[in-house]
Amino acid sequence: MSSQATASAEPNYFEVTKGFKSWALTLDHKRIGLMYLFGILFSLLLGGAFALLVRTELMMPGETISSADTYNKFFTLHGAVMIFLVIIPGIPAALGNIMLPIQLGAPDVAFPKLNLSSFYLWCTGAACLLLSIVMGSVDTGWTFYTPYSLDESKSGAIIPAVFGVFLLGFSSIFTGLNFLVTVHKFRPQGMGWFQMPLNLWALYATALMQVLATPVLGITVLLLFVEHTLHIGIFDPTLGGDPVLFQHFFWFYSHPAVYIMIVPAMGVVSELMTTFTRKPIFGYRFIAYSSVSLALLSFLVWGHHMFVSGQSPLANMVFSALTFTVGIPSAIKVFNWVGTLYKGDIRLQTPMLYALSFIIMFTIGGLTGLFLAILATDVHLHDTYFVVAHFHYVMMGSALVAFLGALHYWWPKFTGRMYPERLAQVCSIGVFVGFNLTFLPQFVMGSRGMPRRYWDYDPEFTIYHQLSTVGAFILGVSLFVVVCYLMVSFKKGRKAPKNPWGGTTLEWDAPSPPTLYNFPEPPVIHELYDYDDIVEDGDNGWVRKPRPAGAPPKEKH
Amino acid sequence: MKNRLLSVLALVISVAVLAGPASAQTPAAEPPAAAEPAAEPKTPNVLWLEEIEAQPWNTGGNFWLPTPAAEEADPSDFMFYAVLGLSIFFFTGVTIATVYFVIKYRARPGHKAQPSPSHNDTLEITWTVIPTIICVFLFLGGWRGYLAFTAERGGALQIDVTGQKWAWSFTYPNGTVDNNLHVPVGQPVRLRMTSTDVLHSFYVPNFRVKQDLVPRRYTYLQFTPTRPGVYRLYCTEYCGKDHSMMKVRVIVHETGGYERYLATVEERSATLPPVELGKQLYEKKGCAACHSIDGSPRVGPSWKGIWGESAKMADGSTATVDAQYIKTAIEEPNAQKRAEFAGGQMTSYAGLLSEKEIAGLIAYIESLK
Amino acid sequence: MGDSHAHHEGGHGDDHGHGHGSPFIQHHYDDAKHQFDSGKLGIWFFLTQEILFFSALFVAYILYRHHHPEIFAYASHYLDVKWGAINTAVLIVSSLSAAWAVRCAQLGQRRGLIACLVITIVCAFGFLGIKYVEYTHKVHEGILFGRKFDPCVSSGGAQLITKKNECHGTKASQCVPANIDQMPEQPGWQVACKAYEVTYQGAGAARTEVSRAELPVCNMVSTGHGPPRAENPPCWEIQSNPNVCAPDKEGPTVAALVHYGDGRVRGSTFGIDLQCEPAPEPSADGDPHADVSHGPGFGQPLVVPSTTPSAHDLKVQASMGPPPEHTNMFFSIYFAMTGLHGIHVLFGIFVFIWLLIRAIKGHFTPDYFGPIDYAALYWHLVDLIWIFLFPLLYLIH
Amino acid sequence: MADSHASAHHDDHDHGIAHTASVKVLLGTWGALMVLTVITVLATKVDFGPSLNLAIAMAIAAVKATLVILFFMHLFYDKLFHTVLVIGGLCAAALFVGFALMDSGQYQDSIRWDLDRAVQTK
Repeated sequence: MSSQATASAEPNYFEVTKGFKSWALTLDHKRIGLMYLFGILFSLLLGGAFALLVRTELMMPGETISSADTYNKFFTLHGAVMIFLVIIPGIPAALGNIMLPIQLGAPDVAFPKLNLSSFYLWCTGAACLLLSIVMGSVDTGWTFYTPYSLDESKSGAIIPAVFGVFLLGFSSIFTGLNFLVTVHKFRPQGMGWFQMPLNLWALYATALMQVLATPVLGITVLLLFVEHTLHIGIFDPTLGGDPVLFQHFFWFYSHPAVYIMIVPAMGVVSELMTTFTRKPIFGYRFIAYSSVSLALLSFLVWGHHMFVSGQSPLANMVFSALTFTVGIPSAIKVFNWVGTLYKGDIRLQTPMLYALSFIIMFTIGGLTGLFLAILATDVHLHDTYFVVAHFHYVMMGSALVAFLGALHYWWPKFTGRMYPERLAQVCSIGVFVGFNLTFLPQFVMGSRGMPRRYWDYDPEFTIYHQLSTVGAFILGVSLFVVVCYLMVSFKKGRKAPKNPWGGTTLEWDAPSPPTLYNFPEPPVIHELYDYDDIVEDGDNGWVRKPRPAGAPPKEKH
Repeated sequence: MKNRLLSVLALVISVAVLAGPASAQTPAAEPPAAAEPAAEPKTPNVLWLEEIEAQPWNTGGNFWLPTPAAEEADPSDFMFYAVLGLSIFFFTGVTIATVYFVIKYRARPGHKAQPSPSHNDTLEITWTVIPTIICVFLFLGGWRGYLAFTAERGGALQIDVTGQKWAWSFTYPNGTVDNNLHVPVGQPVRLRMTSTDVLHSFYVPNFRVKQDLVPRRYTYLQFTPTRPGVYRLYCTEYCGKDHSMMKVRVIVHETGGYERYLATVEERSATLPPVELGKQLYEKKGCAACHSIDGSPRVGPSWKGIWGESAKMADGSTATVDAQYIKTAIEEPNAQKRAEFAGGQMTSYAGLLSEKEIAGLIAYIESLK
Repeated sequence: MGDSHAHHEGGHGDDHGHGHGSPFIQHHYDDAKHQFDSGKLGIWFFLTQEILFFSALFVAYILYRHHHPEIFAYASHYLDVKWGAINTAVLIVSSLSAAWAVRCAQLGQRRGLIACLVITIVCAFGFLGIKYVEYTHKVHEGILFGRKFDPCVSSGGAQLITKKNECHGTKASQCVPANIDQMPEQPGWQVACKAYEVTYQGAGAARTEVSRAELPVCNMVSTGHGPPRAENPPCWEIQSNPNVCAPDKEGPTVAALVHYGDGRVRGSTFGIDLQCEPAPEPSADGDPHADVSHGPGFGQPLVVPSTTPSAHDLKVQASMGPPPEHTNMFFSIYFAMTGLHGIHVLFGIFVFIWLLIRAIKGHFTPDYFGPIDYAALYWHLVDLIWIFLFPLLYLIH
Repeated sequence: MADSHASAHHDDHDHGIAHTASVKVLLGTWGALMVLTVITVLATKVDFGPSLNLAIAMAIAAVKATLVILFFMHLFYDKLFHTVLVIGGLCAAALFVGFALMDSGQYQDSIRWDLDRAVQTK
């Protein structure tokens, strides 16, 4: 086809320029996204290493490998690295950055310089966060609750850490802002809001939350920063400040942050479900609306993190009631995904395996969230392992698994290489088994009363902890293998065809890897999720059948 | 190959379902009280402190929840089992549908995606409305249970609770201070709680109650114990190094036992020699978290051989460890810190210890020289 | 939404800038309007983000003012309405010049644009200069945030004894300690305390941190009628106060009067480390202590009415007493809000200087003036925030 | 598209890319802002009671803010979506304040820390 001829004529974005400077100062969204991706994968291994240290320490009651102090630093670093460096930027900043303009058929994001500067903000923030490890490590938990985090003897580590979080926050805001404007202003003619792939809807909703919620994190950690440097006292009870106010500030951001993690994951899963069932997503509009409504509702529910913090009963009641509302769009999405499977032509390639794991684990994560939204049961379960298991199901079992699915799905597109399919399938099952083995026992020990962030525990919980640790190692090994084979395939993988999965969105019309401005010639906008014209063509992947001349244009849904 | 993968996936899913919530369904269906193990400890009749310390706590309960031991457990457990049932129902539904569709519509030679509607408003509205209705009921149920926690109860026994790194102190109406919580069965108890340093949280799994302790605030917690026995009491708000050691016992006494306990404590502390009293306080008041008695340094100096030493202070002066110094160190711990422990932070025990108790501690430290 | 943009793939490297009026139209935009609209949408999203960024401080402000109206009423007297109002005017002028700069840029008036930008920058510097004057004054007087709040004067201007007694022209050196034992009998006033050292617990933020300051005591001269007069003002006169110096009370409190050189006398109560004797019956010309408005307690101002005081007088007198507990909170919020706002002003200055340089180079044309418009929008937001900060901080009644 | 109300203003004109503010509107807005600043200072000199004084000051500030937004920031002539953004941001902020206030009754710093503890254990 002519497009292939053009693709070979124009160099792809790896080849167009060379050298360190061409990467360090690049304005190309794909290169920036790729640099993010490597940073995030590195952080993932780092955060995973801390997780394994935590789990190893908990193998036995009492001291196993580390003292209580060191253990506290492990779980703090695990949380901070995983949340601020891996999951929040994971899908939007890395994969979103690469795929959003291509899915829009645009040459780049709206503000390429801002994009590069937000990458460097991320790097600086990450460096500050890592600097705090050298400076003695933070042991406050990733939540930095006052007044514990006001302890001056720990200022040396807390100051770089909160400063790092501040920078990471602004990196996230700028990425979000960029995406919002790109979606608004760079949709090509013929792509209305309801012709956008669901991934873009999800990224749009995510960006909305990033722009509206993250500034509050910025000011909160800034205040924590001045508490340490200037002793300003807004959160310090000895100076008349209110430590619970910190929790309000913190959760005003950090609850939407949970949705910043999960909503893009939902977008990715929607794409995977339709591509690998070879049929349009069931209930497109409901999914699109539920992404946006999740984004808006996420601002109304932060108080459910504070049911036992001394919050007023009135606030507890209101927040509990509002919390249930987020369950509804989530439930809609799950039902729609399952509905998409119906009468499909389901291909169990690696991305789809991750998508199916996502559905199951997100269902568990969502349903266990109900226990925590109900006042009477949350009082019992709050700050126990039940909560730990619940949010790992959502953040890791769902968000990170979707990230892996997306990574495998688009890997051939932006690297131009295939990963080893069989190994990847085995690993995805390893992730699923390891993950569930790690966290299912935690529900039980949580509801039986095992508090979280405990270095030592009662012997009755030993068996659960041991199961959990074994699961964590299965999970850790699987993830490590994933990162390894991806790195190898980056250089040595089989050359990828233009459309290896038969996707219908615009990125599959771009060459693999894409050229500097993504499309050598303007892409044609096709009906969204229309699989009729796409056929399998051996090693060339999937190709678009030319429409017979004079055929009537397809009706849009 | 695809078939093999499918069967693996199906197996994994079904194992997950069986090992997880499904296997729990049986105990969940039983009345919670029936799942008690036979070895549940009896309430102590004689209430010597040492014996209480030695009592094992109740580890009974069913697969999901520990033995309920307060009135508050009823609404909480009811909601727990209700949501558990609901969750298992929905989870099973979603999983079975997923697995069934994956098997039935898997790609294989000759199989194609069949035409099916891209949306179905009736169906979608139905599965929007049903969860909404369920959520309304869940909220109302949870709220009712919560109201039961917070409603003021007449005739409550008020106990003051102070949390500090990393010990609890419970002050009974007669002024007795203990580090374990003793309550009578069947009487409402109202805790007035506060913290002297960072956030802590009071949690008794068997009572299903939890409340944070906030410095410079009073928070309140009520419960009515229904089952005599010994239960664990955790701190569940992360508070630093020994967070996981901030774990004591709640003793629910049978009728009359609580009064006997208070009388015994009073009598014993009246007759206890000061050194013994000091030793007990050392163990009870959380001193041991920071001060050893074997010479090894912890957060603070070891008490062994400290008596009569003259030590260098953080501000450069020198002070002799004598009765006056110890008293000051207890009441204003950071006024005169030893140079080598300048980084340690101790909270003041002023007002938490009586003069007699301070004298006991002084005598105990003197006895360790 | 109707803003979906007709967009086609044009311009890949080689035809960079082709067909655009200005060399600053980036190649991934269709045309000048596309670039301008994208930038404008971006800056509006950024401003929305700014609203949320400041909102947390407003939450803190509202909550603490709700809890402690007395602190806010007292502490705002420390702020000079004059400077606040001037700064408001300065910012409004700069806002006008920024808006005008946009107009000039749109119409291609280069000189006008440069003039407007210069005015904006000058006003911004003026604003920061005035803030510098205000901040410097507060630093000198110890009117700071959090733990550093240790003011030398009350918000009404009365001198205070500070925890660390580090104020400039410290009062201690100006006073002559007197032996109170040798004081003559005074009609209507009873001097009954016998030491020179008091424990001051008024201004400090932390109740647990009690520091001692030497109390300079006045040499009192009997006038035969009415209260005695201080020989060497300004200085402190210790008064026993039957309301707060009861023998059965722990930590006795003592009333103290400050005599100023200009004849003003203001009262305060302080905790004191000494024995108090019960005061005699008040004399016929009225017991000044009966008017202790807030009951006994540390750090409460003692109102000494001369005649029947008006509500306004009482307020002024209240502001003469030591600050209420946790007045530091007001200044924590004050410095956080104005500091963050000041950082925004500073950032705005950098941006406008950059724009000025570009304007001088003639970069801006009626086709390409986006940066001026975006910077102006940002600058208006900074102005807007100040419009709220001014009444909220300076104009508390 | 309800983007522009510019046609109603005889003196204002669109210059192709965006609306250009007229000198009259700029100076008028500026004058109104200055007058309102004077009024807000004067209003505090009169004692209407603390809450009314606060309300007056806030109302004036809100009017000033609206003037700045509508005319200096061109929102009056601008795209509707930008107005949506401003209002959305304000709503989010209002939500934040409102929910945080719901919890304000729990703050108790009137506790005399040291004294109270002594009382409590006596």
